[in-house]
Amino acid sequence: MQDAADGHVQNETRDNRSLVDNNTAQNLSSDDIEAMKRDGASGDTIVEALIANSSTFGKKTVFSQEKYKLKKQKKYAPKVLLRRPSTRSICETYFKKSPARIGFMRVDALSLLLSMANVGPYSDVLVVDMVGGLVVGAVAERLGGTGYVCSTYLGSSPSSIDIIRMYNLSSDMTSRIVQAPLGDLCSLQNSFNASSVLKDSIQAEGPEPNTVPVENTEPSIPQPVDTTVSDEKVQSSEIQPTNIDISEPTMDEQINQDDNSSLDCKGNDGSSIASKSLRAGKAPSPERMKYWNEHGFSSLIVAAPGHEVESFVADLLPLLSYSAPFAIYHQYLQPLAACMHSLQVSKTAIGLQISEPWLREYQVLPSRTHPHMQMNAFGGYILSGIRIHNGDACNGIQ
Amino acid sequence: MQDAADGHVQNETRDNRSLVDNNTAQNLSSDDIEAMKRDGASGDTIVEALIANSSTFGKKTVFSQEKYKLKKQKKYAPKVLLRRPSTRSICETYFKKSPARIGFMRVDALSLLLSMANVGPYSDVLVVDMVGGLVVGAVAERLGGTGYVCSTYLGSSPSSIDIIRMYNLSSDMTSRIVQAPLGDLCSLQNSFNASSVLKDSIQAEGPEPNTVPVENTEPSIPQPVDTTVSDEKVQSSEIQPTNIDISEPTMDEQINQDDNSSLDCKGNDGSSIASKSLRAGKAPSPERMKYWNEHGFSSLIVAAPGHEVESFVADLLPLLSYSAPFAIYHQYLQPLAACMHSLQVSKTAIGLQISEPWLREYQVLPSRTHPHMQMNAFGGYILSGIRIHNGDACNGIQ
Amino acid sequence: MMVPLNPSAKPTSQRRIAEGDTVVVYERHDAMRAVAVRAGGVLQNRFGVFRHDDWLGRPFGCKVYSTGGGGGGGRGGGKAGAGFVHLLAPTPELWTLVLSHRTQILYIADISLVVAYLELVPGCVVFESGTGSGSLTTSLARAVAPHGRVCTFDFHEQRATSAREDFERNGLSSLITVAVRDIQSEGFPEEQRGAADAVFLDLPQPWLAIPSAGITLKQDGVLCSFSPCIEQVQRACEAMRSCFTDIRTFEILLRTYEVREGALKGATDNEECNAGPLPQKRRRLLPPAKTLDGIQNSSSVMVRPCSTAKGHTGYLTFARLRVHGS
Amino acid sequence: MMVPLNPSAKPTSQRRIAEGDTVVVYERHDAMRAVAVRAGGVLQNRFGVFRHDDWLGRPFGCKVYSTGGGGGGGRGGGKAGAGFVHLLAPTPELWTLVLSHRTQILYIADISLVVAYLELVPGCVVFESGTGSGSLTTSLARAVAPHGRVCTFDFHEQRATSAREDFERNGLSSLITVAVRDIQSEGFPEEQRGAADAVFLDLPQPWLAIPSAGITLKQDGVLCSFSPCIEQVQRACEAMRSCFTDIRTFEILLRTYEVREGALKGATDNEECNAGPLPQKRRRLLPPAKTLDGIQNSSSVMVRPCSTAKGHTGYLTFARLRVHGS
Repeated sequence: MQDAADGHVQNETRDNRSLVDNNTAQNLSSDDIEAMKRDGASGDTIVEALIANSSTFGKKTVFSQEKYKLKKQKKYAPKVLLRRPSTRSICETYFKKSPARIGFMRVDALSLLLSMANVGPYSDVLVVDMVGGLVVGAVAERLGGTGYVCSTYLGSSPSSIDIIRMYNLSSDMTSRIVQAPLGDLCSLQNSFNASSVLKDSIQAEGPEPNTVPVENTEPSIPQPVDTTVSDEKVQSSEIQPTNIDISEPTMDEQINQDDNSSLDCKGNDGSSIASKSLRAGKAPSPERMKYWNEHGFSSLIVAAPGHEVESFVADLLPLLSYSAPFAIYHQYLQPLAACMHSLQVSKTAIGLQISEPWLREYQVLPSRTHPHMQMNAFGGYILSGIRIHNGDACNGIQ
Repeated sequence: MQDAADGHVQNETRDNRSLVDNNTAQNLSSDDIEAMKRDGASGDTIVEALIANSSTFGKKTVFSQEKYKLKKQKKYAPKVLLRRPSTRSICETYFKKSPARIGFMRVDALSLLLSMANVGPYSDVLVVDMVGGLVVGAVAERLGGTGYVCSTYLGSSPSSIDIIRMYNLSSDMTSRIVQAPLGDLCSLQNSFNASSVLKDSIQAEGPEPNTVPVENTEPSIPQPVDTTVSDEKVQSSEIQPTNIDISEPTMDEQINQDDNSSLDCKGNDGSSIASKSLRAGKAPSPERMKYWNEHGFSSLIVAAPGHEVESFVADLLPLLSYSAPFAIYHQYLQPLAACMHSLQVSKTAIGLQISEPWLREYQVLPSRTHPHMQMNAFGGYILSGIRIHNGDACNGIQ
Repeated sequence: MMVPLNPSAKPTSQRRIAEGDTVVVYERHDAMRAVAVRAGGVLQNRFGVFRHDDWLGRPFGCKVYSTGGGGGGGRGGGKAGAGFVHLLAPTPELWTLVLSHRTQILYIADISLVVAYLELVPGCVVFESGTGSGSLTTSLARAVAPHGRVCTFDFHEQRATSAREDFERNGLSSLITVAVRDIQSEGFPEEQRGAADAVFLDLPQPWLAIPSAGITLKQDGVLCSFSPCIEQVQRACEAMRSCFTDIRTFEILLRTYEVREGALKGATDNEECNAGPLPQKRRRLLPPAKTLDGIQNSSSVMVRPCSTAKGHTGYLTFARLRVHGS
Repeated sequence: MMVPLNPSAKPTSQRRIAEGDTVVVYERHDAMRAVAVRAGGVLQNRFGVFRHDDWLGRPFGCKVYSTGGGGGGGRGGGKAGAGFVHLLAPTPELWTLVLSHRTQILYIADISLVVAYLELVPGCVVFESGTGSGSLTTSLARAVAPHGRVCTFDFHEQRATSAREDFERNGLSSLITVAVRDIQSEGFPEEQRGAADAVFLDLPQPWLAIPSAGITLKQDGVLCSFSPCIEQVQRACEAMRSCFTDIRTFEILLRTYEVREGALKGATDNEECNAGPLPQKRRRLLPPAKTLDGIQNSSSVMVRPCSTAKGHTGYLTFARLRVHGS
């Protein structure tokens, strides 16, 4: 924003009473502008020419003048920002470009999910991610190479988590992302026999379902993230919540290659980052599965915005530690209400709350401060709560 | 608000770094305050004494000082405002004091209903009012003694419309309020035989169901409205949407008896205001019923926040003129969604929209402007639309 | 006639469209326009060509078809190839959606709050500045009709003339007076002292007009000032404090919801859930539909907020003229 | 330990409550408190008397009963007359609900947006002023753990001391440094120049601290300022414009919904609907239940927004330190 354009409304003597709305104020025709473009004129040059050729610009108020200028600048001289990817920028970009792909999850809703599920170092976070990997990536970023994010899925086919490729994850962080079918986790939970547990989980480890190659294999020299996704992969994201066009957004955020200083301290706390052919989404090791069976996951995030979540959650909740928090995202309110009601009745969770974040951005400028005129009116609903031990006998698990 | 308390935050030198939180700052005990009250000290006197006896008041910032003062004033010296009743003040008061009684209908939602249903002079407004008469009264106020508001109801027992007694309605305005069971209106609509029409409506006119005596019989000398309602009447409001306490609010808005000047021009445009034993909620005359059958009502408002509205609206819509707008209020979203969907499928209405008003109040004070910290987060949902002629043959009615 | 001044002027199921009527041609929720019906008149839109003569004598709310030529792309409709529209009776709400925008306009949420908080009822006299596109003016007229009056002022000559024409066409001339006047610098006319039950200001510097508004209002009358920016509100509130009481500032937004026949996927098939995964390569090559095994559908009407909405229109500050001696 | 600094420190289903642990005693959604477990300790609340000794060795998330005496009014529960509570493992979110309010605190919506927009990840160094009640501080610590650091400053000595004690008790001391310092007048310590990935300000006059925040941040680091009043935001933004870019101001609110097993009344009984009304006097005397004829009930889970909510907490302004040469 221009600091020069400080003109206070109250000191204005110009107003628009003499402006006649006849569309003849601009003497530069669109042909003229096209010609300038062909001659290679810069956007800024075109904006200046437009101002110079406007018969009414001088009569406009300072406020209107600036509005005019900004409008023309936006059209003819758009600015491009380069910035390293982060949960914030990735979520904002997807929300803007292909919101259906991420189930209309706005960045404030995603942030709330991470808080409500207490995601922090050494967490073992169970995740159902049917929003393309947005949540899995955000959790991995917060784990910073500690703990695990276990992405689980229904049936036999894992959900796509392609979006994790947009994150600037080190190999260390990527190695903390595992995938396991819900059936395997449940059967483990239901069996008291440790050997059957191991058998099941070893079987699961074989094929490495839906392993996603991570382009970014050398995090110490960050690469621009790959912005295109092959058709095959788009097709594989079969459990999309809605049927609208889910073309991949063009990420305008890219890694700022000249700015390693601030990256150094983050994400890869000095540990090994050497492995070259790193893959995200391996099956967890049998030992890990056994550990989770005994200790439970530290928290749960569900983002399945096209699904009934009630029965889902009934299967997932027993996989958590007692006292573990959970957060369930949805684009519709009614499925969360049904889920909340059944959790209340079953007495398996407390602290239940459905909340909806409401985010508003403001224009703060001298004499013209107000909320943005256009807003995203909806960022999703969240059901949060804490798993409890619902038995009266309280001396052991189960 | 005190104009004197203009102290700008940025010029402060005092802050609260030296305040120790030990609850010993106030030297006046609650016994002292009680004693002052017994001695008949005014609220303002007590507030001054509290300030004088606060060891920390002088060290507080101007902002904190004022906050302290306002808090104490609210507790010990509440102010009472006298004002003539209007839709605005009646709705605000009920919403604050017994929101369940009016189905949580906030004043902005009520205002929207009136706009969306195009309530104006000479309107014939069909109303389902299960919010105690709030809507019927508001429509009557807008009609100003022209047109009609026809309050209809399910089954054999009319809903209570006691709240209309809170409105400052002239006899002229009150005479425009009629009540008729939905069955009578529907049977009229279904019969092509004018004589059966008349028979039915005459039958309905007999007992004058639930006629509400209007206290305010001489509008040229406005009286304070009656603020208490007998137990019997509270009991009769049987179709309340929820079970919470529905005790009558004490209206602190009253008619300002010394201010007839501004009332003179309003509400009773010079027409006859002589009839003494005026009653609201009579049955409509047979002629009126016949007129409505032929011409249709000009619009519809439904406020049945404890009911399924889908089948309701299916019965009501045929009673409207073609092109007549309607607005349906509800405290739950799902019933409106179901209703909207069935209207879409039946092609009986267009311009369908579910909207929810979102109202926010601001504190505007020098250096401390912000939205109110506490808000009413919910004022209800509204489904609006326009009845259309859904036949392809378009030359006659039906 | 948008606001009927006698009972026979309102559109009922028996009142037919006649020459000279203004109808609102409804294509879609967000595609409407006002049309003055005249013999021989023609409306052309993406659904084809519509002859006004076909509309005469039909009731408001009816559905009319295009006459062959250019039809194409219609909205389904019974007759082969012909598009259709609905003809609606104009209301202040529809007018707000079809009027020509000469300025930023107020929409239904702000308008209905203004009418309620100004406590307008039939018979009131209300002053407005500026007139702008006349969106609010029309609703003010309905609120004070049949015997009240709206006096509206705009400093922009062309705008005032256009508004006057609109009001004329909509049959509101007897309720609304439009004058060209710069209320910020000249104030409301002196001779109107104490004439107004309510005053509405939509001005860039409302504080300049507030003293004059105070003079023009009756005792206990209500003032409203609409401003998009908070700085305008701050200065307006400051200007109000000397003569006005009960100063309250609001903001109102309208959230809209979208409804669809929904089908959430279920997750109840536990046997499938327990089966081991098939080799990953093969799965990838299956078409999406085939991989949805183990998922049941449940169907119902689903509703959720629309994604985009007006995030801000402006702040509404209401204040009551202080009664002498109170 | 609220934020585990090694895998074994986290509360799992096999980790049992031990002496010295802090547990959150949950009575209701809006009634919780933090309790440090010690041998022989006793908790008394409206549900009765609870002996800490009964808690030792049980898993977090368990339900514990009061020991007879004073029980009464319990929440149902199996054992006759005994009340119960749940013992939860503390998290930053629960801590925000149980901490002692020494100042106005930030709640989960603002906190989670701050952490996301400051782009905090493990290893970051973040500066905060003032510490206040330590509500945000705890979440900042979780975000930068295990190897990052939170440096928090408050000019109020007693407050800093209390916060330090809280962090100590919650096992956060190795992540958080609390210092007594008036950041508005003194700025952040000179020797920390360029040390911070992010700076958070919650100060009455944030503009005074913004130049110092710029010096303390790394290039491209993110600043956030929280203020309840718009005037503070306006001055802060003005102060940011010289050294910061990408200045954006947000407000975040949380709307909560209530769920109940609902029963809307239907309106399908048309025969009843067509019957003439009974005499009105008699109807009035019938008890409410008897007059509900003609009305059917349909049952489902109903959900609607809660009536009251926080209407405003504050504005969050984020800005990025301009990189030299950009």
